[in-house]
Amino acid sequence: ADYGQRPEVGYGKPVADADLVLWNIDIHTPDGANLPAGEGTVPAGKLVYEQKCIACHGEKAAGGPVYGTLVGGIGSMTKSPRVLTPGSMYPYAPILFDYVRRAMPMDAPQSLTNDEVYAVAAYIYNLNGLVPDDFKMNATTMARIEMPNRDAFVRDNRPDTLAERCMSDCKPIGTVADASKPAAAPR
Amino acid sequence: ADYGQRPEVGYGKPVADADLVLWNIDIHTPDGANLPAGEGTVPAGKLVYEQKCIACHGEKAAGGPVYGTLVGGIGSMTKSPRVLTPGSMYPYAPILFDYVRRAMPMDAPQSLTNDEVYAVAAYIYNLNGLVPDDFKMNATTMARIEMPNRDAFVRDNRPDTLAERCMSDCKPIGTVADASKPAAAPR
Amino acid sequence: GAALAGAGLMTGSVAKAAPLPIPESNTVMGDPIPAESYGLPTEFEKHVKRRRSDVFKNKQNFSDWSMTPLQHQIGIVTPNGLFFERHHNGVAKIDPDKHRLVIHGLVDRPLEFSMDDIVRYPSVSRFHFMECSGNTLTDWREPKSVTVQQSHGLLACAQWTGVPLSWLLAEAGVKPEGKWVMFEGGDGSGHLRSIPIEKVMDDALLVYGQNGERLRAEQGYPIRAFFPGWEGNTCVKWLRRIKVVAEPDQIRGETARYSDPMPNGKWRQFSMVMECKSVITSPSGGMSLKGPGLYEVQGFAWSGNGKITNVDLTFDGGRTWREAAIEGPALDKCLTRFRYRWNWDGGPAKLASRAMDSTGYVQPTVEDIARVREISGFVQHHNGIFPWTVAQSGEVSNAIA
Amino acid sequence: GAALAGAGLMTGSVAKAAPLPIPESNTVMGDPIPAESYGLPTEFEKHVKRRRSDVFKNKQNFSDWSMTPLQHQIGIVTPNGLFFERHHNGVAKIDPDKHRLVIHGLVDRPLEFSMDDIVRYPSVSRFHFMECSGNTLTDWREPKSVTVQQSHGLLACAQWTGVPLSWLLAEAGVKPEGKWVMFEGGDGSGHLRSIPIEKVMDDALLVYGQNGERLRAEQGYPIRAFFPGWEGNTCVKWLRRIKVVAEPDQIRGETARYSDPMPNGKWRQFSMVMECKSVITSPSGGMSLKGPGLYEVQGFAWSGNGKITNVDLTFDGGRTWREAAIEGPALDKCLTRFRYRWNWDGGPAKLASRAMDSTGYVQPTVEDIARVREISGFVQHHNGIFPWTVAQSGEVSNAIA
Ligand code: HEC
Ligand code: HEC
Ligand SMILES: [Ca+2]
Ligand SMILES: [Ca+2]
Ligand SMILES: [Ca+2]
Ligand SMILES: [Ca+2]
Ligand SMILES: [Ca+2]
Ligand SMILES: [Ca+2]
Ligand SMILES: [Co+2]
Ligand SMILES: [Co+2]
Repeated sequence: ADYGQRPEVGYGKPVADADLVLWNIDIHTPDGANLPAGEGTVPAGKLVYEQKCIACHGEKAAGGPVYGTLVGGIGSMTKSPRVLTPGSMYPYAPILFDYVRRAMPMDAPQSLTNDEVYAVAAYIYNLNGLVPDDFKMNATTMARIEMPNRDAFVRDNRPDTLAERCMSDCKPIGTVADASKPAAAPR
Repeated sequence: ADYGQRPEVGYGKPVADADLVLWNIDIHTPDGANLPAGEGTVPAGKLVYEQKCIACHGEKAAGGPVYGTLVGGIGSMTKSPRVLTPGSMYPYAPILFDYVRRAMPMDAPQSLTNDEVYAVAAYIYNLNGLVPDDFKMNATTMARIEMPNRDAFVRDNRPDTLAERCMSDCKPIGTVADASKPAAAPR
Repeated sequence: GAALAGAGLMTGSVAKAAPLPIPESNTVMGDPIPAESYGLPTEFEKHVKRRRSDVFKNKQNFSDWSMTPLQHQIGIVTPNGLFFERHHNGVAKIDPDKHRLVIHGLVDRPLEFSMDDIVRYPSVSRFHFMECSGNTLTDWREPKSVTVQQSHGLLACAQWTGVPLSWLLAEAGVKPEGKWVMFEGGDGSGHLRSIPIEKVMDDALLVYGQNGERLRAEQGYPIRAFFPGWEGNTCVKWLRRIKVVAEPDQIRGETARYSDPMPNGKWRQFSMVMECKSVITSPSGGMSLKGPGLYEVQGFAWSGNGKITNVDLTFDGGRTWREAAIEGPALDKCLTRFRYRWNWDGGPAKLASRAMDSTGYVQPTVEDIARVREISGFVQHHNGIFPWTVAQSGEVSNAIA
Repeated sequence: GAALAGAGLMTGSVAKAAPLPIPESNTVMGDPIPAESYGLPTEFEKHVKRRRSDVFKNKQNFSDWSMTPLQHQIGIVTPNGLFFERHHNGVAKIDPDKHRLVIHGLVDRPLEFSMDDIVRYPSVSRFHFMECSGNTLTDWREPKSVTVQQSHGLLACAQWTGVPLSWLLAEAGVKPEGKWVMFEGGDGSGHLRSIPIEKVMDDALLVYGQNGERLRAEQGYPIRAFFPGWEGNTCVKWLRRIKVVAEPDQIRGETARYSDPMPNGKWRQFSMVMECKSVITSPSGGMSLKGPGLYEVQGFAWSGNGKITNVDLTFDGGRTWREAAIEGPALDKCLTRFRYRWNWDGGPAKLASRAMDSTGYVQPTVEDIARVREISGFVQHHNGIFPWTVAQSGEVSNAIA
């Protein structure tokens, strides 16, 4: 009778927002909400990068032993292959802050100071031609960077295929290439 | 449609009875059918026993480091505890041949010759008082030994309990001891 | 939301002395993925093991058993690594490419099969429990086990995959005189059981798969018999020989073993079906309740005769019973989980479950069983209602008596 | 019995040169039962392993994946040791006693839970598949994989046990503005996904149990989110933080990753549901048929939108289709096994399966998908019909093209 119903008990203990300051690190990237205080420059970011990132991502973030380039690809979204980098792909600049802070350097995630994250983000976006050499990256400036891929995202609208259950006299299984040929006349 | 139905194919390969002489070793114990040729005496069995069995089953099969007695218990079936040995428990004497041949000595099953199995069986049944000292155990004589527990077996006739699904005002969960008290008056 | 009981919600959200620290796991690399692997439980779950019989101690560990940690089992599927064992001479090791299965006896065409032959047949998969006929043997007259692993751990459940035995017997052609079928194993005990042909032709399987993979060696690799709902020892492992016979051979395992003591010195034999049974696994022996409040009582019910239709629970030693929820899928001859929300008032309680199956059979008490059988020192087919007591301290203990 | 095809039965029973020898396993002791154990597969099944992505090779093995050997899976349950992996910074190691889960954000009462708190709730167990959104990514325009493990092995199925997430969110009290819920992991990538509140309140679980035991570390021990039918990466592992929000944060994993290339440079995001899909696992790539005759074609069908109602098979590359048998239980959002008895005439054949689910959705071809999406080098949600060719030699090969 009560199977699957919520029980009339709760075992959660109250927790205060103040308890979660070290936890609550996700950035609302469209507007930069929750970006912390701090600031970083391109040259400072170059230093951070060369100390903590270059081993994996290579000289000037152009690709290293364990990961491809972090630079370029802007304008490639209508080409094949699309080249995916923070510059070309991220719709909102603060995504880079959020990701680097939580996940990079891969061998020591969450080890960078906020200033270091701002700085290395300035360096990477500068290499991508999105911010000038003298840019000062902080909570305000980061949220304002105009990202080329900003309007490229659409929400899921599947089902988008409308296959039918044909049992006999059907069109043989097609290929990706067949899809670009004109559709067969209705049968 | 055909799920779970027998397919119209078979992958078994024919095999001849002659191929199975080493495999077809089970004895039909009520009449000794399939007992092999061979023979053994009590003294020969004592030798086998002392070489290959005594380490586990002890002096005179009275119990050893890894198994209890193989001797005694006749007449104990209406007592508690019942003492279970080949002598007291087996309804048909050839059970001992079947079991020793297939499973004993535990560290080298199927290593005894048929003569050795007959002999050690003669020794064990002699210790149990079921065959005389000069008994010659073979296919014919073994099947004829009168076993005290022969008529003790009844076929499964469950369900034998008739519990009811009482939900309230029920008799509390009883014990084994309660079962020997007179049954409660019907409720 | 609705008003809630629960200590936490009574107080406001006062900040702690220091904020919650970032867990170390967020700040380091985890273990890399190896090129290939067969994963194992984490070190923090090391205590979840199948354990050798440690209440009834055998003097050697070849004809012996190990038991499933039911108190830790979640859901109805027993992980293969925790599936209980019962061997008569240890775990046989068989190369599947060399293994041969033979069907002979009262058949028109004696046949020999390789494993390749067997897996080439279409197959079926079915969820079924397996229980040893001696399960709960240590706890009949008085409590011997502490945990439900010790008392009921010769029980497990899996999805079994294989070929209906009826197909292979039909292929060999059973003669009209063939009324029983003998199954013999390739282990050092040559374990052997005879099964009535009706069961063999009904729902018996030749299984090579268990829970998504080939059988483990402990469960009879490469192949075993499986008789849904019947005692585990009938499901002969490392199966190598099937012989159709007119009547059973009455060998040791069919007379002196796997038979049940009955009144007047008698023995019930060929008692194969595992009748309807259930047990509470939480709370169960050795656990300790942490104060009054809500507890979800959980356990398993199963029947070798069909599906579980109802499970009732008592908290007062059997005077009153309340119906538990049965969690689906409730499958035929399969472990079925029951759940019941119990508000423990903090006083002493005596809990037990009682299952009913689709034949209408109701799980008996040990008293009911003792009235009709004479179980003395050789407990088989103990499907009695199994009580646990909860003391005021919260300690849960075996209350069989 | 009926007349039978099959080579064996054509000849009489002529005795062999020498009788069948007694197998060695019958003549020696097997391995004894250890005091405690967690069993493993036999050495003869060593080849059945989950394997790291070896068609698409990642340059490091921390953000990488391993794949389930579907061609060896028997039944619908994937053994935990073979359950595929996808980690973003290796396998996190978390002491359950130290682990804390927090719910905060747009809630009336931010809450903190220990594992003891979580397991104290009543729980539910459900069978569901899990599939990675990138499953089949290597095989879109042309065959890259040899085996179905390589092409479809980011797929597995388990019985999951845990607590409905809706209970805990109701306990925290979701504010009216709370429309999405963010889930964050305790691994070195801080993996994070936002989920619409409707899904969370519908059938989402907080799971700590998988296939009868606690989660493995690789699957998020001690606790993970589970969204039935949704892509694996949404089911955040090593879960430590749940934050109710008004709209998603749009972090990297919600924009630059787990989004799907669409025409005109667009990207489809928050494409969570794994639509209806199926694949033949036997015969499948790398196998070899041993001459004409009967083969049971087997495979899996599954849908993130409901139950599988039909599976059709083609043997002529899609011109004609025949309905396969669906083996029960066919559960909601669960791997479902189909079977079909195929008589191979020995000629070349092109096999594929096509599933339909309870919403009426029919699995598309890659051509159908390519008409509406622009998948280029970044394949997500490839649920296309997947053909295998059988050559006259019996060799089975990947026939995607
Ligand atoms: C030990 C290797 C390693 C180090 C050191 C490292 N990275 Fe990475 N980085 C990776 C890998 C591998 C990925 C891809 C992870 C994934 O996609 O799951 C990655 C991904 C990234 C991305 C995402 C790229 C994209 O296209 O979205 C950014 C940005 C990044 N790293 C920045 C940095 C910065 C900045 C540093 C130093 C502060 C750094 N990395 C240090 C290995 C490393
Ligand atoms: C390495 C130890 C070992 C050796 C050697 C050994 N046995 Fe046993 N024997 C056992 C064990 C253990 C059992 C109980 C097996 C079981 O019940 O599964 C047993 C059981 C038996 C039984 C069955 C008793 C009954 O009550 O049904 C007989 C008979 C027997 N052994 C005879 C022999 C003979 C004869 C030999 C020598 C030829 C022998 N054993 C050598 C260990 C041994
Ligand atoms: Ca906003
Ligand atoms: Ca007879
Ligand atoms: Ca082989
Ligand atoms: Ca029995
Ligand atoms: Ca602990
Ligand atoms: Ca997606
Ligand atoms: Co048993
Ligand atoms: Co994925």
